[in-house]
Amino acid sequence: ETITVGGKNFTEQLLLAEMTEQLLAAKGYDVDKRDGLGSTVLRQAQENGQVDVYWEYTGTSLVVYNKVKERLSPEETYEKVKELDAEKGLVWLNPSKANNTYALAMNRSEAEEKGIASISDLKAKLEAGEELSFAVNAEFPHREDGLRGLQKTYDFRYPRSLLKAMESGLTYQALKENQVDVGLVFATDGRIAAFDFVTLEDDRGFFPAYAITPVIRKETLDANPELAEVLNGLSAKLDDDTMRKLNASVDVDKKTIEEVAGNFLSEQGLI
Amino acid sequence: MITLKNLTKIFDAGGEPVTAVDHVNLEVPAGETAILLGPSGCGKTTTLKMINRIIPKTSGKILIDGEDTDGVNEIELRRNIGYVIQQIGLFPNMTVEENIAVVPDLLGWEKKKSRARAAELLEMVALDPSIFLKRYPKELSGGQQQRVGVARALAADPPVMLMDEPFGAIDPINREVIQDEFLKLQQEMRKTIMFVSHDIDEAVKMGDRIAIFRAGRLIQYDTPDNVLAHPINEFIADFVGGDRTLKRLRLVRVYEAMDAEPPKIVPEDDIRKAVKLMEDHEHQNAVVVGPRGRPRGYVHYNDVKDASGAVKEHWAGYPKTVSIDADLRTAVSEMFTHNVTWLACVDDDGRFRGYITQRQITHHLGATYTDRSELPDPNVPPPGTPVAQAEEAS
Amino acid sequence: MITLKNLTKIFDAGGEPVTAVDHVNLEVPAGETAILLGPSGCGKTTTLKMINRIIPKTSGKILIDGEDTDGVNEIELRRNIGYVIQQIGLFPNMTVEENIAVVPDLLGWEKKKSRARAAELLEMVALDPSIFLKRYPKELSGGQQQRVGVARALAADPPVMLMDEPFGAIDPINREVIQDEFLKLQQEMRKTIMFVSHDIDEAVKMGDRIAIFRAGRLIQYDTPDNVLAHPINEFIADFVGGDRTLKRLRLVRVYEAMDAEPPKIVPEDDIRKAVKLMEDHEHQNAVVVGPRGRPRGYVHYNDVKDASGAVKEHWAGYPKTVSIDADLRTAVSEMFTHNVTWLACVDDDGRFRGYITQRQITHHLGATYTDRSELPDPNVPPPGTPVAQAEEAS
Amino acid sequence: MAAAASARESVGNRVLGWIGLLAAFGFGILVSATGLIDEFVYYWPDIEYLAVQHMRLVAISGGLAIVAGIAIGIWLSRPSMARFAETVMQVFNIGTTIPTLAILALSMSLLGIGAVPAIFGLFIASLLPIVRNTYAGLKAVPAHMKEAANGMGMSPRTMLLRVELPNALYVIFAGIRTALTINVGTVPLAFLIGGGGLGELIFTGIALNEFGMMLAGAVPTAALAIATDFAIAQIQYWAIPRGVNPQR
Amino acid sequence: METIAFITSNLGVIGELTMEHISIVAVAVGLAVLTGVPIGIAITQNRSAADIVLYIASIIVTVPSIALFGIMIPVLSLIGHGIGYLPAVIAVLLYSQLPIIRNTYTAINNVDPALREAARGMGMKPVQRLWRVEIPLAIPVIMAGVRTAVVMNIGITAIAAYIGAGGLGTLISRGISQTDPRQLITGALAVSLLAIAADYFLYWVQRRLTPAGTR
Ligand SMILES: Nc1ncnc2c1ncn2[C@@H]1O[C@H](COP(=O)(O)OP(=O)(O)OP(=O)(O)O)[C@@H](O)[C@H]1O
Ligand SMILES: Nc1ncnc2c1ncn2[C@@H]1O[C@H](COP(=O)(O)OP(=O)(O)OP(=O)(O)O)[C@@H](O)[C@H]1O
Ligand SMILES: C[N+](C)(C)CC(=O)O
Ligand SMILES: [Mg+2]
Ligand SMILES: [Mg+2]
Repeated sequence: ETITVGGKNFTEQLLLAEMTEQLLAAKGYDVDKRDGLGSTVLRQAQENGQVDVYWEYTGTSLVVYNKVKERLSPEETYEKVKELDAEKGLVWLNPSKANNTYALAMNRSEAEEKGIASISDLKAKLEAGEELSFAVNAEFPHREDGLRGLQKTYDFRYPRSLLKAMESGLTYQALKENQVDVGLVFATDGRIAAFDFVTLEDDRGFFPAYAITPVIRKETLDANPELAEVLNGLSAKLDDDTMRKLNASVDVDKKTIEEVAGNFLSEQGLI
Repeated sequence: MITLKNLTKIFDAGGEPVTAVDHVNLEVPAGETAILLGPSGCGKTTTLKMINRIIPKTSGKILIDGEDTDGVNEIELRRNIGYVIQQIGLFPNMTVEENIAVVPDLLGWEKKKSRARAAELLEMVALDPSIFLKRYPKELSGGQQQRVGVARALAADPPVMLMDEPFGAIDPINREVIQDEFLKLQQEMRKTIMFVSHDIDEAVKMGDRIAIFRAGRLIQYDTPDNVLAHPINEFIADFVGGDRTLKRLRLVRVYEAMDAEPPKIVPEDDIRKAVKLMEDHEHQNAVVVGPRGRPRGYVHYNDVKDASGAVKEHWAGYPKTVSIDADLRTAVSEMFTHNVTWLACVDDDGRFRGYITQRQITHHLGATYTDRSELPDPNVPPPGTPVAQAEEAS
Repeated sequence: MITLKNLTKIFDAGGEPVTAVDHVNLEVPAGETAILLGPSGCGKTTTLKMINRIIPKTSGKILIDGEDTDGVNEIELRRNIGYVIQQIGLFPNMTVEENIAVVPDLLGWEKKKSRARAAELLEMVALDPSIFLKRYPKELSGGQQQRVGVARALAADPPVMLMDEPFGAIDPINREVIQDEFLKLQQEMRKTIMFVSHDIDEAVKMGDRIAIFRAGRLIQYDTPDNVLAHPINEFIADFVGGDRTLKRLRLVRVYEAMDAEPPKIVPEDDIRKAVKLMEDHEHQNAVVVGPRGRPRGYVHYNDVKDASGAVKEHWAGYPKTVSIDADLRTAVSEMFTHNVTWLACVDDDGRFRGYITQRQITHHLGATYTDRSELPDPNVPPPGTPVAQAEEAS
Repeated sequence: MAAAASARESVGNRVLGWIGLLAAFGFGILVSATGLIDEFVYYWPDIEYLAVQHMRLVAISGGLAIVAGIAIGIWLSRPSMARFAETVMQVFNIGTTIPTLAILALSMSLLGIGAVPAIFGLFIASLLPIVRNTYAGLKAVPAHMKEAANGMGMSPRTMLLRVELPNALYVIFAGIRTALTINVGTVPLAFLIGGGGLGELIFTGIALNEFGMMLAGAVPTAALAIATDFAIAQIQYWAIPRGVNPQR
Repeated sequence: METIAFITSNLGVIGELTMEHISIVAVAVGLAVLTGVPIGIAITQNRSAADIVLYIASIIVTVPSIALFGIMIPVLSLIGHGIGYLPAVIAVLLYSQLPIIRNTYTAINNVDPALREAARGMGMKPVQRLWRVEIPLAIPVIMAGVRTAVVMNIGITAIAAYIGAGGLGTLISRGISQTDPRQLITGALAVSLLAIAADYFLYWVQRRLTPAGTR
């Protein structure tokens, strides 16, 4: 019986998928990896059995898949999605301490020069007619926990012509090279610090909590109950700093995903 | 034997009927070659292709050796008919050997037998098997390809052959050569052949009979000589050409028209004997031969009729000669070239074998004409007139 | 006038020199047509192309109307030379009109003038401008394309024309037609033409002179009749063919060889007058003409030499006739056809104009031969021998 | 013959017309049944905005490729280039086997992200077929035709403009058609390197598993490709003289 | 330089991805030959069928590859294979149809009518004609179609990385998202080399399959 591990299309997810693969392989499982996918495709694939396990973010499931509109605390969020997804045959294992939330970032110098520190500041500038272009990934503009919700919460409209969509990893480069003024970043990405970005404060508390959590199909878990312990073991080792460092090893230090994943697992004594 | 009875083909060209072949009746006796001749679009190819059912006929009957081919399975029929198409149509993916062996293979011959047959046929069309068997068509010249095409059609030794302008793609010089070769071949094979051509010279040369078509109708079907000598109407006369009589000359060899027992004397003979011989034969000249029978000179009647002594005292010069195998056209050309009215005919060894005059040639041709002309030509002296008088008579 | 002086071309074929044209000297007088003839690869095309510098010469001189063309700008030179290439080479992207007008356009003619010229030329090559001007080459048959190619070369009325097998691509029947048309055209145009052919019949028909090449050398340059009558060596003799004398017959019209003042009598004449006339003319026959000069019958010398009374009592029949414009080949063919040795020659109106015999034809041809042969042929009676005796002499 | 062929062709066209109609009809049912029309309406502003971007990418990269491709093709076909031309064409032929994603990726590694590397990548991808066809088309002009032109005293320039190019035009157009159709279909990949275009909707649609959004990108892209092909085919049909146009 | 170092230290991964890539293309084009060639031959019998089939096949190739993958996901999800290997194979299979069908059709149709007539005239049955004459002569052109399909689809398979099918596209997509020129260039080079190598290999096969007489 093969365990299919999924992963989304950005560094952290590729790392997590790789770690999971190596971990499970070390435990003697046959592992198949399907990564590089978009969020919803991956989730759908899991729901209909094409993927057994992958690492999902609590907020993403809450807002995007379960379409919950309420504001909830991180714990509530976890409980809520665990409950809702159980109905779909998905089991949320233990959440890690890492919270990979969306953030809007700017080059430090430009942010200071323009005096933008929060999303509200940004909104004001835009409404004052300043043309601040914004690099986003494919998903963000169309997600309820992305630009759609953000615009509702802050009550503004980002002009279409200022939105530059691209592959998720490219926003960092675009911002670094000053091809845009604002970039969409993920909080645990190593490049925020490395490239000296500042993230804008979410002063209206729009973004939900995004705790990284292994999610597994109930069927798979029932067949391999010991998987819970294995994955929870890895989950326990993850927090914001660890994730940032791991991501940075790949994106900044240009180590390969396989190498970084393998090193981490062995350093932590997991394999 | 191929028999066509009221054979008709009406094509449907975009709704309009086109009568390509119109009630054609024709019989090719076994072992003979019939040439289908006529202007472009007159229905020659269509007639041919109806015989092996590449084109289905509209009406009429086609019989081979008396059997109605309608009753024969199409594939069966075609395997018994050799077919040489105008464009040669060798399969470029097969060697010469494979090309020739295609039909034997289809017939399920043993490989060994069909290969041996291929080599034999190649030899037959004068191509060295050791050189050509393994070649591909593109490695052959046009003329060589053509010969392989003929060999292929002959492979299963079909009694009947259909050939659509088989030598059309070859330049005039090589064409002659290949025609000659094929004639020799046919002399041995004695296939029943239907052969499309648009070239009157080729038709005259290759055919036992010529069928001339016009707009789908068979206008005249006759021997080459009769077609040339007695075209049944203006169309045929025009088609065979203004110089059709000169064309007829091609049909006759010198040995057929010459006087084969001419007066023959040796230098030591008495001249009176020579004069006597000339008078007996009604010849104006007597050829003097050497010890091996080769012409060495001649004496002219008028010069010696009153002379005496040995022949060698009266030689008038070396006679002009022509090969007995040459055609009459060459003989006539030689006469004009040398401004003479007679030639000594010699065989391959140069021996004197006969005596031919312009007059004999004219008579030979005239013999056929007079058979059919209603009235005797007043211009022609009655047969049996003595030579001297006849000469004067014109 | 085109003059070639020691013209030589040496190609560099992969390091090895190939002498394609070897010290050729040749002059084409203004208004005449010279045919370059010879086996494949003998250098005909190369010679032609050096004249308009499509191929640069290696050495030698080319003069046009006496002027060395080396001094002339290449583009200039070519615009003054009409060039018809073997493959026709019409531009498929242009209409017939545009094709013909290309050179006038290049020369900067007014549009109106060049278009008018195109129409005029099309008419000249017997194509209806209203039908063909706006067509594209692919919408024309091969023969029509060929004519447009010729028209195009003529467009700017260049004094000199180079034509490389211009009728090579056309089937034999249409070829004759186009050759005849072109001959007519040339009779009016009087261009200086150099014309490549590989067909001896075409050369004889189209050329004022024939240049026969072999392996880059000019072997013989002479009139068609001389080339046929006096090939200077075996190669030429073989090349022009075994029946070259019959070919020569094509070159001569009946009116050139006939006796143009024959004995002419009317039915009412006394037969003695007729006999006298025949004797004076040394003819065996006298043609009897009707009131409008048309031949109505003839009398034969032997039949009437002792007769008396009016001519009309002695008619021997209706004479066989031939048109005075026919060529001698047709005359000979007619003689063979009707088994006669003489023909009455008539003009377009059917009037009796001359008298021609086999003997005259032979003599006509022989006259050229004897000029050059070293010794008199013993077979030929000395000139001046009376007819009766001469007839007997052979 | 010609009449028969064209009759057959028009039958063929009619058949194709019917199929097109049926396909459109079937698609219409599918679309309305799945509520896709609403989706299209919903995404219309995006479609409009991105389609313009898309077409701009095609127009700039394609336009440059046409100009440069024909120029290079002509240059390679000149007799003075004969010695190198075949080698250069070999390299170009190898070039055409390089996947467009790879070309875009390499172009990004050279020029960074955004529209510029996208245009450059698309330009390179479109250039090759155009050069190849221009070169092949010019080389295929029969030697005897050029000889005829030479023989009547045309200058090389005149010959190129009046004889060679007109006769190569059909083949050149075929190259342009291939190149631009591929170009239109490749532009979606430009999204990956931040180049914009309808790929944004396609990739997002896939990532978020929103079929409607994906189609909102894919259908206009396919339509643009077909329209481009059709437009060039029309130009090809009407702009090329009948004498050298095998379709007329 | 960095790229070379990257390549040498990751040969294993690159090799694995290459094999994934090849297996998608090989299986899909293999299936495409098995379907496309018979279709191509069949439609030579009927002109309007040919028009329809070729029209559909050419419509398929105008669909941008990434969109075709996108369409495949929901459809194949119904049988539980919306992502990964299967949609990649099917997309490649579909894209391969046009070059293979079109070339087969053209090649069979372009067999010199004189050869067909010669074959008929000597009494070959239609099937014999097909096997002995038409197919042998059509092989080079059919193979050229296969070559086109393979080369084109090696490129398209690279895009399949975006639906989790793996292959060398993975390197390109990671290279892009991690702005890592080493992976980017490695991926691009590997895919290009694979395409060129496949092209040469198939050219060799094509030459081998071409009857000597038509070479
Ligand atoms: N498939 C066809 N449909 C309609 N008409 C046809 C067809 N095939 C031949 N024809 C017509 O039938 C007539 C006879 O054609 P056929 O090919 O038998 O002529 P041919 O004597 O062989 O001429 P050629 O010497 O040019 O080969 C022609 O008028 C031709 O146009
Ligand atoms: N470009 C060339 N390089 C080398 N040799 C050449 C070249 N062109 C012609 N030749 C050689 O020069 C010779 C004369 O060629 P040319 O074309 O003049 O012959 P031709 O008399 O016109 O023959 P054909 O009747 O076959 O047209 C031939 O031996 C030919 O092979
Ligand atoms: C990493 N985020 C939570 C920002 C986005 C995602 O759900 O993939
Ligand atoms: Mg025919
Ligand atoms: Mg030549």
